[in-house]
Amino acid sequence: AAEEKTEFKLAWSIYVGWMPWGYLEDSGIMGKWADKYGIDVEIVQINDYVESINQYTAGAFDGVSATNMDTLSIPSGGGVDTTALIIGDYSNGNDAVILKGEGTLEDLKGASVNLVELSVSHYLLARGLDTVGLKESDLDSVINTSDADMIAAYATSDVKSVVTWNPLVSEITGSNPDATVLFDSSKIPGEILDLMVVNTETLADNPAFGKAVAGAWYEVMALMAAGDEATLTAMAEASGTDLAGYKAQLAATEMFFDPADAVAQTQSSALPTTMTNVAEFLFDKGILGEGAPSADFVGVEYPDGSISGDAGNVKFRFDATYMQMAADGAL
Amino acid sequence: MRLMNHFPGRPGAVALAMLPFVLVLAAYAIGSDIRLTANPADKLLPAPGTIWDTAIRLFTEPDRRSQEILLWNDTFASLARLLGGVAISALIAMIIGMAIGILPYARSGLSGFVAVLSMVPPLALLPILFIVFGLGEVSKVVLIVIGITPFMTRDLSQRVLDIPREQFVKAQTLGASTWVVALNVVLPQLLPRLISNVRLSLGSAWLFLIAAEAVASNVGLGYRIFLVRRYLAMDVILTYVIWITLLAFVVDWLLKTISRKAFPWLEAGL
Amino acid sequence: MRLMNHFPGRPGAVALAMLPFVLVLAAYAIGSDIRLTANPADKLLPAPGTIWDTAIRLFTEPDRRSQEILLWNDTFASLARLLGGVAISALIAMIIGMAIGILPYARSGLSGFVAVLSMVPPLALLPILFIVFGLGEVSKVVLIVIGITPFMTRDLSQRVLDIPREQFVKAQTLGASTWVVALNVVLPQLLPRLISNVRLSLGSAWLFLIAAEAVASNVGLGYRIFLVRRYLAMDVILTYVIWITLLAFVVDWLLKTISRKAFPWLEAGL
Amino acid sequence: MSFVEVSNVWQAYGDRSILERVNVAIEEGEFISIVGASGCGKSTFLRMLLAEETPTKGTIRIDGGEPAVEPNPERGVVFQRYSVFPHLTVRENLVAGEGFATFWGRLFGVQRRAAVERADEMLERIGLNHVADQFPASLSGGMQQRLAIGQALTAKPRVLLLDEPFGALDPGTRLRMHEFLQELRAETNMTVFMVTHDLEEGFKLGDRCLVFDKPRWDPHDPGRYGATITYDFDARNNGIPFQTTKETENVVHAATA
Amino acid sequence: MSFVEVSNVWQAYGDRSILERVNVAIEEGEFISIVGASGCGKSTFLRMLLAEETPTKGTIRIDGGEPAVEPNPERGVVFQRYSVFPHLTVRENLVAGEGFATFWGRLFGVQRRAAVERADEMLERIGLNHVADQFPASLSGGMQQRLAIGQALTAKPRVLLLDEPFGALDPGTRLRMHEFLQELRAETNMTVFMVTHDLEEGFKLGDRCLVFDKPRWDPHDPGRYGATITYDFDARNNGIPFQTTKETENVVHAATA
Ligand SMILES: Nc1ncnc2c1ncn2[C@@H]1O[C@H](COP(=O)(O)OP(=O)(O)OP(=O)(O)O)[C@@H](O)[C@H]1O
Ligand SMILES: Nc1ncnc2c1ncn2[C@@H]1O[C@H](COP(=O)(O)OP(=O)(O)OP(=O)(O)O)[C@@H](O)[C@H]1O
Ligand SMILES: [Mg+2]
Ligand SMILES: [Mg+2]
Repeated sequence: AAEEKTEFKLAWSIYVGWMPWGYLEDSGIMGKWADKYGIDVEIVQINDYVESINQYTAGAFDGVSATNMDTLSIPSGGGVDTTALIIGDYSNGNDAVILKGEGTLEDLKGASVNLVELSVSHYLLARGLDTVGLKESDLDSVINTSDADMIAAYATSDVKSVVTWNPLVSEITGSNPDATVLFDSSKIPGEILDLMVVNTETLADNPAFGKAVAGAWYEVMALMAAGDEATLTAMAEASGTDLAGYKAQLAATEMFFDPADAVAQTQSSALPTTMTNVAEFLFDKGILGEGAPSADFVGVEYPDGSISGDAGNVKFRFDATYMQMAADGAL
Repeated sequence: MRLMNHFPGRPGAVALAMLPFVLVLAAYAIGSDIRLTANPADKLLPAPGTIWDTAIRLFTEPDRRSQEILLWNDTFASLARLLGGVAISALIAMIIGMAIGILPYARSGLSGFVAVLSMVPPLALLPILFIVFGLGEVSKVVLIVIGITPFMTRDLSQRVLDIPREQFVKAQTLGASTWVVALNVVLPQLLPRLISNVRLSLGSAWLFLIAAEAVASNVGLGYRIFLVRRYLAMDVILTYVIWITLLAFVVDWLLKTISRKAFPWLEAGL
Repeated sequence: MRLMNHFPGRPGAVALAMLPFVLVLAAYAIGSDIRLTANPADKLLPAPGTIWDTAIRLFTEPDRRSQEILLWNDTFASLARLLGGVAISALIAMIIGMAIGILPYARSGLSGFVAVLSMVPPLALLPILFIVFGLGEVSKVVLIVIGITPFMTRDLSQRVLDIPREQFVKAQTLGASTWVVALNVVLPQLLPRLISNVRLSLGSAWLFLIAAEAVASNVGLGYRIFLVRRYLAMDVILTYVIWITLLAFVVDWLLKTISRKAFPWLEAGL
Repeated sequence: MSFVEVSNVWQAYGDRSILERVNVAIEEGEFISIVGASGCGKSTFLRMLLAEETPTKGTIRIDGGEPAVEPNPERGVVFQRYSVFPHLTVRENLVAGEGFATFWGRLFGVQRRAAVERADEMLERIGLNHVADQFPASLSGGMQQRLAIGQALTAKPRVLLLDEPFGALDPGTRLRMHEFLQELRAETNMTVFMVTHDLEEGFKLGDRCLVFDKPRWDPHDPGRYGATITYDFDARNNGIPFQTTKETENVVHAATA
Repeated sequence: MSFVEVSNVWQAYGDRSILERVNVAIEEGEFISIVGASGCGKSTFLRMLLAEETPTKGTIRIDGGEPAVEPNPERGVVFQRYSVFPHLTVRENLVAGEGFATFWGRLFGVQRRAAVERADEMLERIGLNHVADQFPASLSGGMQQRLAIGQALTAKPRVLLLDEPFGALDPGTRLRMHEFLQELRAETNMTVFMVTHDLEEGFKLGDRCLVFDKPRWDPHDPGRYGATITYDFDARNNGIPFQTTKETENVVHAATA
């Protein structure tokens, strides 16, 4: 139902790797690039991450910041053909399994864990348990806990371990000396990808949209890579922390400042394996919908044209075109 | 004839009563159809048939992992919390309300405080609740209690003050102590008010329950709705919404019936 | 003398009224002190002095980024949404309530529907609301409207039915049309009910507002609480909670005063 | 043809018969008292005269017109309570009486000023000019009923219907209301129907006194048969004197406390 | 010393004086009617007799005892309305009358059975045995007041206080209530105080009739002076006959509608 148009809307929510989106809008960099291509791009902040993806899925936005996992489950699982326009970073310690006191992953056996169920935290936990040969059913239970209340939850005596993401991780480890990180996303590099995904048809009909967004994004990436204080401070404050705090979070984030790195990640041969893992996890949790006959019910296409999952139902595409253009300086 | 003097006949009245429900259903069906035509995998407005299938599945098929029917587990967990919270609130409101209504000292000391308390937004205090009451069942029940008790107390104390003073004087001339007045004059007359009060508060109680379950839980109707929101399973959400509506309706109806049966003296007037 | 016949003197009554507030404050101060002694960096129960400093800062110091005082921005944004939502609800409830109360056809058609609607948990419908009404101001106002209108409508239609039928007949014998009855008999008598009704509903309206602001917003009291909840900035949260309580109290008091001033005939009886 | 013609009127709610075969003809200007046991259907009869209800059988015509289907300004009414509008001052209640027949339900400009003047005259007549700006709730019961009657008269009804208008008043006030009503009658010569519980009052004020009672009685099913007019007394000073009718009290079993 | 001694009683609310210098002595078994203009302080006087309020000055003693500080079983009371408990059946209302003085407020076992028996006797006496199991709301006003009086008597009070007990009843019922009260009096010879709006009623039932009025009047500040007993009539059949006291009506300006 997409056609050529000139006005586009992107949604984003607060997360260390997505703060540049807010800065793009505030600083006018997005506007500059949009003008260059004769279009208009509005970037809207939404508090509730899940709600922002839902909104995108329902068609209220042309693109949204999301992880590879949530993209697969919500828009792609919901039949909205979605393309990863930009791979911004992967979590490299930003997500962590935290235990109160000393211990190892094995100690989680028979324990209950607080996390945002069905989120990347849940996935991280599953991957962590894998490494020590445990399954989720070996736990006592997982308790769905709102990320907004995770810090308060950690402070209660009921809670023994949590899985969460930054800035909550640094908040917890920072103010609780006895907190032990059992497992974090640096152990599964490249599996939790933070993307900007857009509607495939919209992108196909409006290449200018892709170019403008990619151009603007990598201009800010360059500023960040150069350690531009003003830029970083603005992002830090917008995320409710200070420069030092934001830098600490960035340290646990593998930002692809250089578009070439992002292209490399997109073309990485590990990506299909990751996506298959993710799809299996989602299917196991029933997230792909009851109509999903198997874990590979949604097809995922990669830059080289290969497909994992159902080739007849490709709804998620990794496309390096625009990142490549940025890398080539062709924007 | 004036519009106000036109009465629908018996079948007309029934048809009219159904009409808005039919309209809403039709509007939904059309909206759903439009979206599904555009994108057959659309999750936002599933077809009524899909919802029906989902509902059947939710009510009858056990979960793969736990071999239990989640909907029933959720229902029992939520109802237990709801009724527990409401019962505790009712008890507290009853006692404080009676104290405020009967004892001038309690009135001076508590009525202002309760009025202020009833203005505090309880949701904002959740973090403190967690720390004090933990993340378990207690904090959910406590959120309900904190959420509805001040309002109930205010209302019940007003109801006590509405009891004609003549009855208090009469009871005293019959030798009743303060305690006997509370037990034999105020309490029985307050019970029907308590029930209508509970009926009024149940809406808020559901709200607080859903809010509490959304924050930290692993079973419950509110928990499930917020969980499946993560993948926009609107068929599940709508089934749960309709189910909650039905439960709320039944609870309300039960309370109304109890009130009518238990307090014949209220209706004896006409 | 019976306890119920003991009245506190004037100064005693004032002291008693202050007592529970003082006790809560003291309990908080002690709890805070214990936690801070154990861990000086504890954020959960900041010292009263810290809260005071934070409050002063929030009320007076502009945000560095926007050069605006966020608390006031939040307050104006939230109040605008709240009052907008409540005003729209009141209008709808008034019109439908009057229709149900006056017209037998509307009564047959709508009263069941409204009763069912009032049982639907609006929080569970949030995702749909946001899709249909977008993420702007509209959806927040709509959540309030959906949340409180059915209840208000039910109550107001009951109030219309409580108006003695005699007045309707009398008006007709004076030549009044249905429209004139609605405008000149029912409406003026319903207005004071509407105000007490709004006062009752404001608590829920705040709840829905805070819930809506938590999901999608970038300004507002509920948004700010939600935002800082992630960092457990209890000094900010508590300041906002107290501020909301105060606002709620003032709004309630204003409505009460308006009602008393505007409807002298209600009090003329005594 | 008589002014008010009640011909073969029946009224039943569900399968409970309340009134049956009620026939009566009333001349213009007559004052009709209606008495009868509690629950026998007096108010029901009045409601049918008012056209608030339509009879299940039979017709009621005023001045030979078509049977009315709803209350209209032809018929004024005063109930035991709630007959005035609590949200309007005493004067406004009277002005409203005229204004309600217009589209907006209120008068403006010249019309309004004229109505206020007429209202002030009426206030004088019903002795309420000193409380013109008070609200009904601050008036005594007797004053409220005087206002209700005055208000009913502003619409110039052809018949005035009173349902126990003085039932809630204390005896002294009641007596003064009798005087008031008799004075008003002397001035206007209205056709009046008045339901009362008080036989004495009925005979004192009425020209004719209709007694409602059940002529038939099924002990197994009390709701089976309805009441009708069993006696129709001439109650004028020069008719059957009051004393001799006292013995009907047993027939009527009226006024059971 | 008299049975009830009211000596130099004053009552004021804020700086509004309601009653002043009230002195009266009543013998055991007397029936005292109290009349006076609306708002003159009749109910206030009764409330002080009841010890619901204490006078700002002066004392009220019964049988030479200490002035009471709160209502107690020595004083029975019946108000115009709300004097019975709506949530108890007629019989339970009477049984409660005895039970309230116990710790739990209700009787058990033998005691209860005895109380029920006495209640049934009382029901017989007040003519309510046929509605023993109904709730007060389904009773007529007259029946409710009979119940209220019966209930007040179960506690065997030394004085019975009635505040316009028949004010809300219609005239027929009122007459029957007069008979009922007179019969009861004949049986028990209670000391009774009855406030009434109705002068006729006061003189009919009372042995003595106290008239409350303001002896002093400050036109600039109507609340300045309070009322007191301005007349104390002997109202017995063999005292001042009713007719000759009619002229006091102007003095009392009672019963202004
Ligand atoms: N709308 C109605 N539906 C069903 N029954 C009714 C209705 N209106 C009145 N009744 C019944 O009809 C009978 C007559 O009622 P009505 O009010 O006419 O009596 P009444 O003679 O005026 O009595 P009262 O002296 O108590 O006013 C009563 O038994 C009453 O219960
Ligand atoms: N608790 C009170 N506080 C202040 N004023 C009061 C109080 N109780 C009564 N009054 C005032 O005292 C005056 C006397 O009241 P009271 O009820 O004794 O009059 P009353 O003679 O019984 O009148 P009525 O015939 O209307 O019953 C009235 O003006 C009343 O407003
Ligand atoms: Mg009647
Ligand atoms: Mg009085």
